[in-house]
Amino acid sequence: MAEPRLIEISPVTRVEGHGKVTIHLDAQNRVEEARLHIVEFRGFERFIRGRLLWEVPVIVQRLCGICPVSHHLAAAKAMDMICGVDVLPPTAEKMRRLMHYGQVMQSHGCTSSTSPRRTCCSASARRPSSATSSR
Amino acid sequence: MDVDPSSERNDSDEPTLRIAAICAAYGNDRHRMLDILRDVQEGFRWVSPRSLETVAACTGLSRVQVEGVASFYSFLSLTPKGRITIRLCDDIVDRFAGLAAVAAAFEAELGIRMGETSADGSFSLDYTPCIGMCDQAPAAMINDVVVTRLTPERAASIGSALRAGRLPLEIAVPGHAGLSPAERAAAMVENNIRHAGPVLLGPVPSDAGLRQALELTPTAIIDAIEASGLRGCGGAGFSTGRKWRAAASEPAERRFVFCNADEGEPGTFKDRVLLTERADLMIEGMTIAARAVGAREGLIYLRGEYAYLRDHLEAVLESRRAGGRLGRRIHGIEGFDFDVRLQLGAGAYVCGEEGALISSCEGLPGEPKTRPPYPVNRGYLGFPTLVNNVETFCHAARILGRGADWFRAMGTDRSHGTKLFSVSGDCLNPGVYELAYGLTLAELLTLVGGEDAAAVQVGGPSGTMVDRANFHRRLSFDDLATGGAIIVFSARRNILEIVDYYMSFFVHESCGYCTPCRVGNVFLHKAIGKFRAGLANPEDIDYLRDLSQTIIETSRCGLGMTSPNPILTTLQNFPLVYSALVKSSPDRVRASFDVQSAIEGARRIARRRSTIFDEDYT
Amino acid sequence: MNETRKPRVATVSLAGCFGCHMAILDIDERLVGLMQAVEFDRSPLTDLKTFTRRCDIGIIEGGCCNEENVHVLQDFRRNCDVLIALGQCAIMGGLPAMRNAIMQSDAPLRECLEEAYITGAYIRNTTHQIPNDPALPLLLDRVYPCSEVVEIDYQIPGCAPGGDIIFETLSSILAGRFHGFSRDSFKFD
Amino acid sequence: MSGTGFSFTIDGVAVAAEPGQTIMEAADAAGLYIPRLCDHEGLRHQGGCRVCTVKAGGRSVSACTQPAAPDLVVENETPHLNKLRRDLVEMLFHEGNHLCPICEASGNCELQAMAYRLDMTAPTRFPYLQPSRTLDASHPDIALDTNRCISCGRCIRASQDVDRKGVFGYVGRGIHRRVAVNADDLASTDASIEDAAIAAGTCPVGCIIRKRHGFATPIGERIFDKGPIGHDIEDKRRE
Repeated sequence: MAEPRLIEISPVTRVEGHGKVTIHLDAQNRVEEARLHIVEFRGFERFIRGRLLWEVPVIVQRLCGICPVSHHLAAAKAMDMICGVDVLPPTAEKMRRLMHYGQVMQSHGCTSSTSPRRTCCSASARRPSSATSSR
Repeated sequence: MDVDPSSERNDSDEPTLRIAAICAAYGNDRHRMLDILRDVQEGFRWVSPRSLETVAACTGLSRVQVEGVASFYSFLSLTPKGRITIRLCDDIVDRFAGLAAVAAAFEAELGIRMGETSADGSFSLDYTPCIGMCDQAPAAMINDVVVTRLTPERAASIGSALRAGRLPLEIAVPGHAGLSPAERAAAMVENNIRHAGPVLLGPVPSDAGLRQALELTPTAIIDAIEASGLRGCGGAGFSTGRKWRAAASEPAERRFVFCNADEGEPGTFKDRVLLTERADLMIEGMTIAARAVGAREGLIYLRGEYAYLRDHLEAVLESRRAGGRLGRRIHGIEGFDFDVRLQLGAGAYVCGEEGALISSCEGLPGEPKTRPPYPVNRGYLGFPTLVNNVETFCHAARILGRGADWFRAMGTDRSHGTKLFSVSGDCLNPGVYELAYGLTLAELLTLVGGEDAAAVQVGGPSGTMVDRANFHRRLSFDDLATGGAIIVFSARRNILEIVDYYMSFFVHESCGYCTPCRVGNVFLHKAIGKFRAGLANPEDIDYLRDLSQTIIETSRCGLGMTSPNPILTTLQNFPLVYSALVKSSPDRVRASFDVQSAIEGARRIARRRSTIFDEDYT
Repeated sequence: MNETRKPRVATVSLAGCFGCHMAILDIDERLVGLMQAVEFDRSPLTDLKTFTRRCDIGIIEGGCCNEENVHVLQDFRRNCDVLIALGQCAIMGGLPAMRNAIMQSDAPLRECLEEAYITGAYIRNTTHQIPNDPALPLLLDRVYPCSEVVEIDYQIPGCAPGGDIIFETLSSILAGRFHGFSRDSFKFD
Repeated sequence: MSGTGFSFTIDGVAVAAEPGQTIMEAADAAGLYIPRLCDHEGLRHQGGCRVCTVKAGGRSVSACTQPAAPDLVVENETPHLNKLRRDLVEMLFHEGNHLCPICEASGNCELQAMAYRLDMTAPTRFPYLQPSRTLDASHPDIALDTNRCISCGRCIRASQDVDRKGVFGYVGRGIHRRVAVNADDLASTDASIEDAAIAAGTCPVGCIIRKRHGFATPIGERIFDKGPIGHDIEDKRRE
C-alpha cells in the first residue's frame, strides 16, 4: 500500500503568471484531486483602476509576453463597449486582424526553439485575466 | 471667540468679513501674507479653503499661491486644529530627557493620540522640532506659551488644568498679570546664564555704542567693525565688516537692516537669552548698522517658537522710540530716521537662511533666493538688505562702545572677541556660556560638567559630531566652527539614533525646491534606517559617502550643503558604529533584503507559515 | 570565460510575463550561432528545473513578487558568476510593481487579492476565499527589483529589450569586452 | 562681439557672452549643450533640478542661473559632473512613478531622454518612493498624473508669466511639495489646451496629458527617436 502522494508539474506552459499543477494521490494511487496554481499573482484588475482609459490596452499587453496582442485587443474591445463604438471602421478591423495574425506568425513561424507554441492564454483573453481559482 | 471652523457659509458671512478685516489690517499687502495667515490660524484654528479664497481676493493673488504659503509653514494648518494646540519638542535632547513618558501622559490626560485633534476641536497634540529650550528639556509649546522641565506628572496636571479651562499663560506663569512683559518672559523660560563674559552677558551700559557711533562717519563705523575682526555669529562666519561695506556701497534709494532671530539650529538658544536680556543692545547694534549702511527701515525676524517674546520686544522698541533712540531724528540728528518692525516666523528651519528669511518677509514660502545676486546687493523687495544674527548686532554695538582693539584683543588671530555657546544634553550645567574663541572642547566640557562625554555635536545637526579623541580641538572658525550649539552626549547614547533623528529633521525641514536636498535626504534617512535595522551591506557605507557628496555639491543652499554632515562626521569620527552593523554576504546575496518582513503580510492573510523560508515548516 | 569549454547560460522568468524570453528568441537567425557558442543549462528553453553545474551567465527576467522568486533568484546568484537583469521588470519591478503604489490604499496586496478573487464583477468563486494552498508561494509585501535582493552585474533595459541589444550585449559579455551601451542603442519602453 | 561683450571658456572652447547672460544662455547660443530639465525656452530660470550643475571657477553652480563672467573657466562635459547629473536624474525617477513602458510621453519625455544621454543603466542603489496621488482627469481635454511630476515648475512659470492665469502652483514643503491647481480640480480652473502651460513641450514628462492624443506618434518618429536630447542645440555648432 503506497503512501498518499503529491505529484507536482511545474511550470505549466501556455499561461502567464506562471502556473503549476499538483495532483493528489490517495493511498491506492488513485487521483483524489488535481489543482492548478497560478504562482505569480499580479493584480492587474485592481491596479489599473484609477489609470487613464487609453493606457489600459498598453498596460494589459504586459499580462503575457507571448500573446500581448490578444490582451491588447481584448482591452481595445472593452474600450469600444465603454465608448459606445459598436461598428468598427474597416481600417481598424483590418489593423486588429493584421496585428493578431502577426502574433500568431511570431508565435509559430519563426521561433525555432524546441517545441512549437500555440498562442497561449489568448483563450483566456475574453475571460478576466485573473488567475483561475485553485480549489 | 471661535467660530466652528467647519461651517462655511456664503461670501458676506461673518468669518469672511473677519478674514477680510485681517487682510485690511495689513493693508491687503501680499508681502504681509505670513502675518495675515498667522492671524487667520490664530482666529479660526485653520486656514480653510474658504479663507484661502478670501485672502487671495483681498491680496490680489491666486488661491494656489496663498495655499502655497499656508502649506509651507508647520504652524499654519490646512486642517482644523484644536483651540489649544500643544506642540511637544521632539529634539534628540528632549527624547533623551524623557519625552516619551511626557507624551504618553498628555495623551492619557487629553484622550487623543499624538498628531490628532480632539473631536470637539478643543485640543491638538503634535510634535515639533527644536523650540530652543534644550537647556530645560523636555519642553513644549501650548499655543504661544512655553512650558519647560516637563515630567509625566506635570504634563498630567497641565492637561487637566487646560481641560478645566485655565488659560495656557496662567498655567505657565501663575500670577502673570502683575508682571511686565520682560519679567513674564524671564519667568516663563529660565535664562540659565552660566558664564558671563566681558562683551555681552556681563554689565553693559545703557548707551552701549550708538552715541559713540554717531560721532563717526558711516565709513568709519564700518572700518571699526572690520578692524575688530567681528564675524557672523549665526554659524557662517562671514566678515561682518565686509558685509556692511557691501550693503553700504550698493546704490539704492531704500536699504534694509534685518535681524535674523530665527535661531532654528537644534541645540541653539543663545539668541533666546540675548532677546530676553539684551534686546536693547541688539537694537542699538541694528541702529548702528542702519547708520553705517544708510538704511531707514529695519526688521527683526523672530522665530514662531519665540512668540512668547513678542510683547517684550515690542515694549523695548517702544521705549527706545520714546527715548529718541529709534524712529525719527535719532539722538536729535536730522535726517537719521530708522525704525524696526517685528516679523514673526511660523515654524520653518530653512528661514534661518538669509534668502529664505527674505522670501518669508515678502509673504512667500520660505524658499532661499537664487544667488547671485546676494542679499546685500538685491534682497528684500529687490533692495540691498543687510542680514545679521542677533549676537552679531550685539557685538557690533559693544565694539562701537568700547573700541575695535578692545574686542580684537580677545579670542584668536582669526576668531576675534567672545562667543555665546548654548550647551545642552548630558552635562551638569546646561545653559549659555560667553567665552573667548579658541578654547578647547575639553576645557568647555570641564566648565559645563560634561567631562565624561563620549561625543559632542558642535554646531547642531549641520555641524560636527566630535569624538573623545578630538576634544583637544579648539572652538573657533578655523577649527570647530559653531553658531553656538554644543550638545553633549554620554557613552550610553546611541550614535545612530542621534544621526537618524537629525536626518529626519533635515527631511522635515527641507524646503523641497531642489532635487538633491528634497529627494537625496530622504534616501540618506532610509539608509540610516537600514543600518539601524541591521540590514546594511558593506558597500552601503560607500553609498552613504557617495550620495552625501552628490547632495553637498549640487544643493542650492546651506541646508542641503550641510544636511549630510550628521552622517559624514560620524562616519569619520565613529567608523566602528557603522562597520559593526554591516553584514557582508560572500555569495553576493544581499543580507539587506529582509524576506521575513517581506512575507509577514502574506503570512497573516494566509494564516500559515512559509514552506521555503520557515525552517520548522513540517 | 575560459575557451576550453562552451560557456554555460542559465535563464529564468520570475515575476515577468515571459516577454523577455521571447525577446531572446527575437535574435532570429543569429540564435543558431549563439546555440553553438553556448550551452543552455537551467532554463525554460531547456525545461531543466535545477542547475546541473555552475553557470557562467544567469539571465533573469522579472523582479520578485513572491517568496519563490526570492529563493530562485538567490539560487541563481549562488550558481552563476555573472547575473544579467533583462528587461524593466528585473531592473525596476516593471508593470507588476504597479501594485506597490495603489491610489488610496494602505493594504495594496489585500485589495489586489480581493479584487481578483472575491469582489471582482465577473468572479465565480464559490469558496469566497482567497486561494491559500501550501503549494502557493507567499506573496511579498511589494514587488522588488532584482538588485534589491541580490547583486546584479549587468542590466539590459527595455520592455521587452530588442533582439539586437540582447545579442550584442550577450556576445560582448561572453567575449569579456562589454563596456556599456552606446547612447542610442537602448530604450526603457 | 559688441563693445560690452566678453568671452569665457567651456571645456576649453571659447564662448562669447553679453553682460547679464547666464552660462547656459551663452552656451546655448554657441551650440554647447548643458543638460537641464527645469530650464525652458522663454521662461524664468528656476535652478531647481540642478541637472545643469557645472564647475565655474572651481565651484559647482547651476549653469541656468549663474551669470557668465569674463575669462571664467567652466567645466561641463566631465565624468564627475555627468555622474552628479545621473544621480539627480535617478533621484527624480525614484521620487515618482516613472513606468516608461506604459507612459504615452515615452520617446518625447525629457527625463527619459536625459537618462539615455547620461547612460542611466547601472543597477540602482536608490529606494523607490512610489507616490500614489489620485489622477485629475476632470478637465474635458487635459489629464494630470502628478505621480510623474518632477517638480520642475515649468507649467507654473508658463501659466504665471505667459498665460497670466496662475493655474498651477507649488503646495507643501520638502518631499511633500507638489504641483497643485488653483481650485479643487483642473476643470474648475480656467485652464485650456491653448495655454502655454499646457502646450506640448512645456511639461517635460507625462504629467500634463492631452486627452485623445496618447500613443498617436509611432515609435521611431517621436522627438528623441531622432536624436539624443540636446542635439538641436549641438547641431547649431556643426553648421
